[in-house]
Amino acid sequence: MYLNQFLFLSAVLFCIGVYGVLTRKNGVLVLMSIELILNAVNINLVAFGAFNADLGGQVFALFIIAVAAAEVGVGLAIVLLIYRNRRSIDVTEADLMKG
Amino acid sequence: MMSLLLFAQEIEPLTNTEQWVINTFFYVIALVTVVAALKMVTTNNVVHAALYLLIVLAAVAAVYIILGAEFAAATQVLVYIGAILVLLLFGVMLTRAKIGSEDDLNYDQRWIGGLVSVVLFAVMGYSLWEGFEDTKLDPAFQPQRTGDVAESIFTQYIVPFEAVSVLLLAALIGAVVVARRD
Amino acid sequence: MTELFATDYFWETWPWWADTIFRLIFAIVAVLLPAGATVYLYLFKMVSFMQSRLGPMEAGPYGSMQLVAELGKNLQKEDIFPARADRTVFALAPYVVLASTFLLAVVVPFGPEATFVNLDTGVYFALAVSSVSVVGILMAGWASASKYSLLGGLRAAGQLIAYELPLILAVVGVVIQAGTLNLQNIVTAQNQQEIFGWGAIGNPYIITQLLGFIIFLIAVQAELTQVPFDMPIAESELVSGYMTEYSGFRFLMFFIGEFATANIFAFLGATLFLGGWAVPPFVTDLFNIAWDSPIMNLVGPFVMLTKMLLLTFIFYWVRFTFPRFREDQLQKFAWKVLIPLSLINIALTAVFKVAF
Amino acid sequence: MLSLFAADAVSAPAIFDWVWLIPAIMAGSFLTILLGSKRLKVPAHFIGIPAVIACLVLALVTAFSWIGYSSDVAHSGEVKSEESFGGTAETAGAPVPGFVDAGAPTVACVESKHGDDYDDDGDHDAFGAGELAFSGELELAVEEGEGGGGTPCPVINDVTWFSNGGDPEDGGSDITVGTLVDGQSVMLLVVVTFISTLVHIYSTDYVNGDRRYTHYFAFLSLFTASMLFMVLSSSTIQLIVGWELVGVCSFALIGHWWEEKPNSDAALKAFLTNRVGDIGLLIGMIILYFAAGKTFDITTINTMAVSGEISQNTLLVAGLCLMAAVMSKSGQFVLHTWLPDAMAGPTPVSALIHAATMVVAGVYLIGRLYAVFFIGFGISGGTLNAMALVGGITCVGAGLLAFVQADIKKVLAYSTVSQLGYMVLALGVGAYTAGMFHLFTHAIFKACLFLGAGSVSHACHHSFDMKADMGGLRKFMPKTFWTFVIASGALAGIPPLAGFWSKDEILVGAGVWAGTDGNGTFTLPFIFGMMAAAMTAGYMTRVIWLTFFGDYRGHGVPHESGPRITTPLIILAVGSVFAGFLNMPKPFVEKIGLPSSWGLWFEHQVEPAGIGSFPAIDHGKPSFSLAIVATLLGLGAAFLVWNYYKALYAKDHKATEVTDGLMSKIPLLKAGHTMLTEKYYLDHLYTGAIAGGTKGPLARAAYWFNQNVLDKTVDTAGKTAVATGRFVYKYIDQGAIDGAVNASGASASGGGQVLRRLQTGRVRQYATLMFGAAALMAAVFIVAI
Repeated sequence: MYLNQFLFLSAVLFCIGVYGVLTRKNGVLVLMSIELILNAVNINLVAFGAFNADLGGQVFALFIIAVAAAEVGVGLAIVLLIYRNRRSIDVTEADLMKG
Repeated sequence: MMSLLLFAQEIEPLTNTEQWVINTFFYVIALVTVVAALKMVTTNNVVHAALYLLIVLAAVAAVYIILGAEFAAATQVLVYIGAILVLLLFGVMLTRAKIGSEDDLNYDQRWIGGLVSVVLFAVMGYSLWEGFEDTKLDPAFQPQRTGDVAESIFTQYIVPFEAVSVLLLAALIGAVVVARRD
Repeated sequence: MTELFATDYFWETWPWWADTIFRLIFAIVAVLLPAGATVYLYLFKMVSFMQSRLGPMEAGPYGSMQLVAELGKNLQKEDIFPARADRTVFALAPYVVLASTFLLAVVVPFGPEATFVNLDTGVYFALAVSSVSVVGILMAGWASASKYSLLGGLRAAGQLIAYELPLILAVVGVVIQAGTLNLQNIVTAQNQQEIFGWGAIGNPYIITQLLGFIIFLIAVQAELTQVPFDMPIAESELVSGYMTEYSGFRFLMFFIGEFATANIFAFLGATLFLGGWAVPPFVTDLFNIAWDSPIMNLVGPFVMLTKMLLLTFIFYWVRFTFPRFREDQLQKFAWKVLIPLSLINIALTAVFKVAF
Repeated sequence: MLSLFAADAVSAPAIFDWVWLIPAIMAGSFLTILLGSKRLKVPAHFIGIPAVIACLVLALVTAFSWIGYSSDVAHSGEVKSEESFGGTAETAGAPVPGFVDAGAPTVACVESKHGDDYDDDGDHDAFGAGELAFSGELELAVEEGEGGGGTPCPVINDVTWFSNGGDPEDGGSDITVGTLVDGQSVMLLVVVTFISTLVHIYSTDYVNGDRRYTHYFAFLSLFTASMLFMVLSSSTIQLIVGWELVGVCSFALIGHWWEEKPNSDAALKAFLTNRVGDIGLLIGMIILYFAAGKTFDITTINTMAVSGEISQNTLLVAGLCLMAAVMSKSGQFVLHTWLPDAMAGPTPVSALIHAATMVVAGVYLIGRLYAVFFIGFGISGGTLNAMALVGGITCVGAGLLAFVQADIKKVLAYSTVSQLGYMVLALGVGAYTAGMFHLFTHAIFKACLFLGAGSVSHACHHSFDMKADMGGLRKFMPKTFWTFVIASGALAGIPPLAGFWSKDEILVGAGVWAGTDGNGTFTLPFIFGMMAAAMTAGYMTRVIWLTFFGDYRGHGVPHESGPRITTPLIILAVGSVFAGFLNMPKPFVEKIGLPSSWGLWFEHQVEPAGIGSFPAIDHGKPSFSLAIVATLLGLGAAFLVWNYYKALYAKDHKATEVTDGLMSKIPLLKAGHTMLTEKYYLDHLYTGAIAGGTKGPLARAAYWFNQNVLDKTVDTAGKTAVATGRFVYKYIDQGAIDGAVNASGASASGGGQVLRRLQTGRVRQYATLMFGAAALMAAVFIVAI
C-alpha cells in the first residue's frame, strides 16, 4: 500500500468539497461540502497516523469529527434561522455583510 | 477484591493485511467515494446529495478500517452517519426539500469553482507526488487498538480533548440559542 | 462434532473467503430465524392469549405455518410506487434499514469462538450501526411523498436520536465495569468477575448495573418505535408512519427489519447484562468443564436464544400492555429523565470502579 | 586600594527584588475597587488612595535605595555578582556583572572607557567658550576619572514566562517577564506614583458625586498599574503589553463620560490613532527580536546595538518603526491630533495622561531602547535625524497652535504636545539626560497646570472657555492663581524654576551654540527649540492673562476650590520650583558655592552611562550666554503678549481679542483666519501636504516678520503673534497635519469604495478568493522551492 493512495483520495475529496462549497447556493449543501473537506482531512490524519505508527493521527481525526458535529449543529441552526427569516436557504441572498 | 481480568482470546482486527485484498478493496472503495462525492456536488436534489454524502462517509469509514483505525471508523459511523447526516437530512426536510430536481441549487459561474478546485488539485497532487512518490506503509503495520487510543486521548491529548468538550458544549448552547424561536 | 469445533485445524484450513461466506450465511440465519420465532411466538400467539383470542390457527398445526403464509402473501403483492415518489430513494430505504440490522448482528458473540467478527470496538460499533437505520427511515418517509410518511419519518428520526443517547450512556456503565468495549471480553468479564467474592453465578451486570439495564430496555423499546413509544407509526394518527406507502416485498423488509432489530437488541442486552452466551459458572462446574470450553460454541447459541427470548418477551409484554406516550412527553422523558439517570449511573459506576 | 575594591563590593538592595509589588498593588487595587467596592460599601477612593500612597512610598524607598546603590557602585567601581540579577541576566544574554579582581574595571557593564569620557567631560565645566574654568574639573577627574566610577547595571529580576523552544544554536532564549530597575525606571516610578497620588486625592473632590465614581477610580488604578508595569518591564514584549494596557485605560478614561458623543469620539480617536503607531511598535519590536537573536530582553537588545552586533541599517529601520509608535503615543507631529481631543476626559485624568502616564510612554520607550535609536539614527556627530526633526516640528507647530485656543485645557494640551516634542528633540540630538530631565520636570509643572485648570473650571461652573467664562480669577482664587503662575513660569523656562534647567539643557544638547559641544550640530532642531522656548512663554502669558487678569466674564461668583484640590496644587507648585535644582550644571553649582556633587545629580542617578547597554554619548557643555539668550527670548515673548492684552484691556475691559486689527485688514491674514474656521478646507491638500504645509508657514512667517519690523508697535507685535499662531494652526495643524490625517482617511475611504465592490457579503465569493489564493500561493511556493 502506497501512502499516496490515501493522500490522493484525500486530495480528490478535498477538491470536490471545495468545488461544492464554491458552487452551491443552498446552505445545507454548502455544509455537506464542508463535511467532505473535513473528511478529506481526516483521511490524511489517519493515513499519516498509520504511516508513522502514531496514535495522534487517529486521535485528532476523532477530535475533528467532534468539531464537525459541533459545526453542523451550529451551521444548521443558522440555516434554519435563515430559512425562517427568508423562506429560503439560498446563501447568496444572505449578504447583509455587503460592503 | 476484584479479580483481574484474564481475557480469553485475542481480538481479531477487522483489517485484513493481505496486500492484494486490501488494495482491491481500497480501489473499489476509493472509486465509490469519488463517484459519490462528485454526484454529491453535482446532483440537483438536496436529499440525493445527502444520501451521496452518506455513501462517501461510509466509504471513508471503510478507508479508516483499511488503515487500521477501527475506533475512528466506528466514530465516523456513529457521529457522521448517525448524527450529522441525520441532522442534515432533518435540516433538508424541515426546509421543504422538493422531490425531483431543483434547478436553483448552483451558481451560474460554476467554472470558477471548477477552476479553483482543479488548480488546487493540481498543486496538491504535484506536491504529494513530489513528497511521497513511492513511500509505502509498513506492510506489517498494526491496527491501532481502542485501548491505546483511549490511553493517548486521556493522557497525551487531554488538553485538546477538554477543549473539544468545551467546544461541543458551546456549540450545543449556541445552536439552541440560534435556532430558538422566541 | 465437538472436535470439529474444538480443533483450530478446521478453521485454519479454511480460506478466508470461504470463512466470509460461511459467516454471511450464518448471519442471515441468526437474523431471520429468531425473527421468525419471535414473530410467531409473541406477535401472533402471545398477544392473542393476552387479548383472549386464539390468533392464527389455520396455516399448519396450531397456525405454525402462518409465517410462511405471510411471506407468500407479501411476496405476491404488487410492488407499488406512489406516483410522485422519488423512486430510487423509495426503493433503497428498506435496504438501509435492513443493512443496519445485519451490521448490528455481526458483532454479537454466540460462543467462545462462535463469532461473526470479534471487533475491538464491539459494543461501540453496534451502537454506531444501530443509528444507521434512522437514515433509512428518513429516506422512506421523505421519498414516499406523503404527508403521513414524512411526519412519521421525522418523528421517528427525532425519537431515535433522542433515545440513542440514553442507550449509549446506559451501556457506558457496563463498559466501565468490564473495562473493555469488546463484547466477547464483556462476556468474559461477567463470568470471571465475582460479586463480593461470590463467584457462583459470575457477575452478570443485570445485578450491578440494574439501573443501566432498565434504561437500556426502555431506550431499546423507543429505538424500535414500539408501544409506548410508537408515535412515529401510530395508526390512529399517521396510519403507519414512514411505512404507509410501502407494500409487498419492501414492506416485508421493513417488517423483518423491525422484529429482527428487536431480536438483535435483545441479543445485545443478553450479552451486556445477562452474561452472554455463557451459563453461570456453577453450572459449568457441575459438568466439570471450563466456562469457555469449546462445547460452548454449540451450547452458546441456544443459551443466547433463551436469554434473547426472555428479553424479547419483556419487549412484547410492554408493547401489548402500555398506552402510548404523547410526542412531547416522549421527548421530555428521554431528555429529562433517562439521560440524567444514565449520567448518574455512569458517575456511580465510575466511583465504584475506582473505590473497589 | 585594590583590595579595597573587592571589599567594597556592592550588592543590590533587596527592595529591587520587590518592585514588582508596585504595579501589583495598583492592579490589586483596580480589581478590589471594580469587584469589591460596591459590595463592601466602601467609597472607591478608600481603596485607591491607600494603594497609591503605598506605591509612592515603595517607589521612594526604591529611589533612595537606587541612589545609595549607584553611589556605592560609583565609589567602589564594582558590582557584586548577585544571583538575583546575575544568574538571570546570564540566561537572558545580558551583560554579566562578575567579580572584579584587582580592581580592574572588567565588569561587562561598566566600560573601562568611561573614565576617559568623564575626563573629556571635565571640559564641559566651562561656561561659554571656555571663558571660565573651574577647579571642579580637577575634582571630577579625581572622583570619577579613576576608572572605577560608573553606573550600576540595571537590576533585572526575570521569571521565565514560557520557553520558546530556544535552541542555543538558534540563538533563541526563553521569553521572560520581570522587572528592570535602573535610574530611568526608578525616576519614572517616582514620577508616576507621585503624580498619581496627587491626582487621586484631587479627584476625590473633582469627580465627587460622579455617576461612575467607582469606575473612575478603578480605571485610575489600572492606568497607574499599567504605566508602572510598562516602566518596569524588562522585555520588549512586556513593554508592549504595558503600552497597550495604557492605551486601553486612556480609552476608558477619556471616554469616561461617554454618554456625550464628542467624549466617546475623542476616546475612539485616541485609541485608533494609537493603533496606527502600535503597528510600528509591533514591527519594530519584531525586527529587534530577530536582529538580537530571538530575544525580547531589553538589556540584550541595547547591548547588541551598542556593540554593533546589530547592523545600523537594521537599527534604523527598527528605530523608524518605533518612532511611529512614539509619534502616536507621545502625540508627535502628524499623529498628535488625538491629544487635544483627549481633553474630553475628566481634568485629573488629563493631568495624569499628560504629565505622568500615557504620553510619556513614548518618550520612555525611546529612553528604554536608547541604544537602538542612538546608533540607528546615527545621532553621534549628526546634524539632523528623524527623531530630532519630528520633535522640532512638533514643538514649534504645537506651540503656535496653543496661541489660538480658547479652551484652557486645549492650550495646555498643545503645550504638552510642544513639550513632548521638546523631549523627543532632546533625545533626538543625543541629550538623553536632558530629555529625561525635562520629562521629569514637565511632569510636575504640567500636572500642576492641568490640575490648576481643573480648579479654575471647577470655580467657573465646569467651563474651560477662557474667553467666555474666565478672567480676573486671581482675586477669587489666589491659591490656584499663584500655583498656576509658578507652574507657568516653570513651563516657560523662567529661572530658577524647574523648566529653565531642563529646557536649557536641551538647547545645550543640540550643540549649536558656541561652546556647547553636543553629539553633533543640530542646527534646525536648535532653531526650533529656541522658537518653542519663546512661544511657550508667550502662550502661557496669554493663558494667565485671559484666565486670571482682566474682568470676570462668566456668570455667578467664582470661588476658591477646596483643600483637596489646592493641596496637590501647592505641592506641585513647590515641586515646580525645586525640581530643577536636581540637575544644575556643575560650574554653576560651584560658582554659587554649593558642593560640586549637587551638580548634575540627576544625570548621575538616571543616566546609565558607561555600561554596556548604553551608547557612549557626549554631553553638551553648559553655556551661560545661551541660558541668558533663551531666557530673554522667553521673557520678551511674554512681555509682548502681556502688553498686547494690557493694551486691549485698556480699550475694553471685556475684550479678549482685537476685532479691527491687522487680521481683518490684511487679506492674506484674513484668508488665513477664514481657513482656520473652515477646518476642512485644506483636506484636499494631501498631495504634497508636508511640502505645502511647511512652505506656507515659512512664507507667512517671513511676511509676518516683515510686518513686525515695519510696524514696531507693541500692539502689532502681539497681534502678529496671534496671527502667526492662527496661521500655523490653520496651515500646519489644520492643513498639513489634520489634512494629512483626513486625506489619509479620505484615501482609505476612497480605497474602501473601490474595495467594497469586492465585499459582496457572499461567503461563497470569499471562499472562492480564499481557496483560489491558497492554491496560487501553494503553487508559487512549490514552484519557488
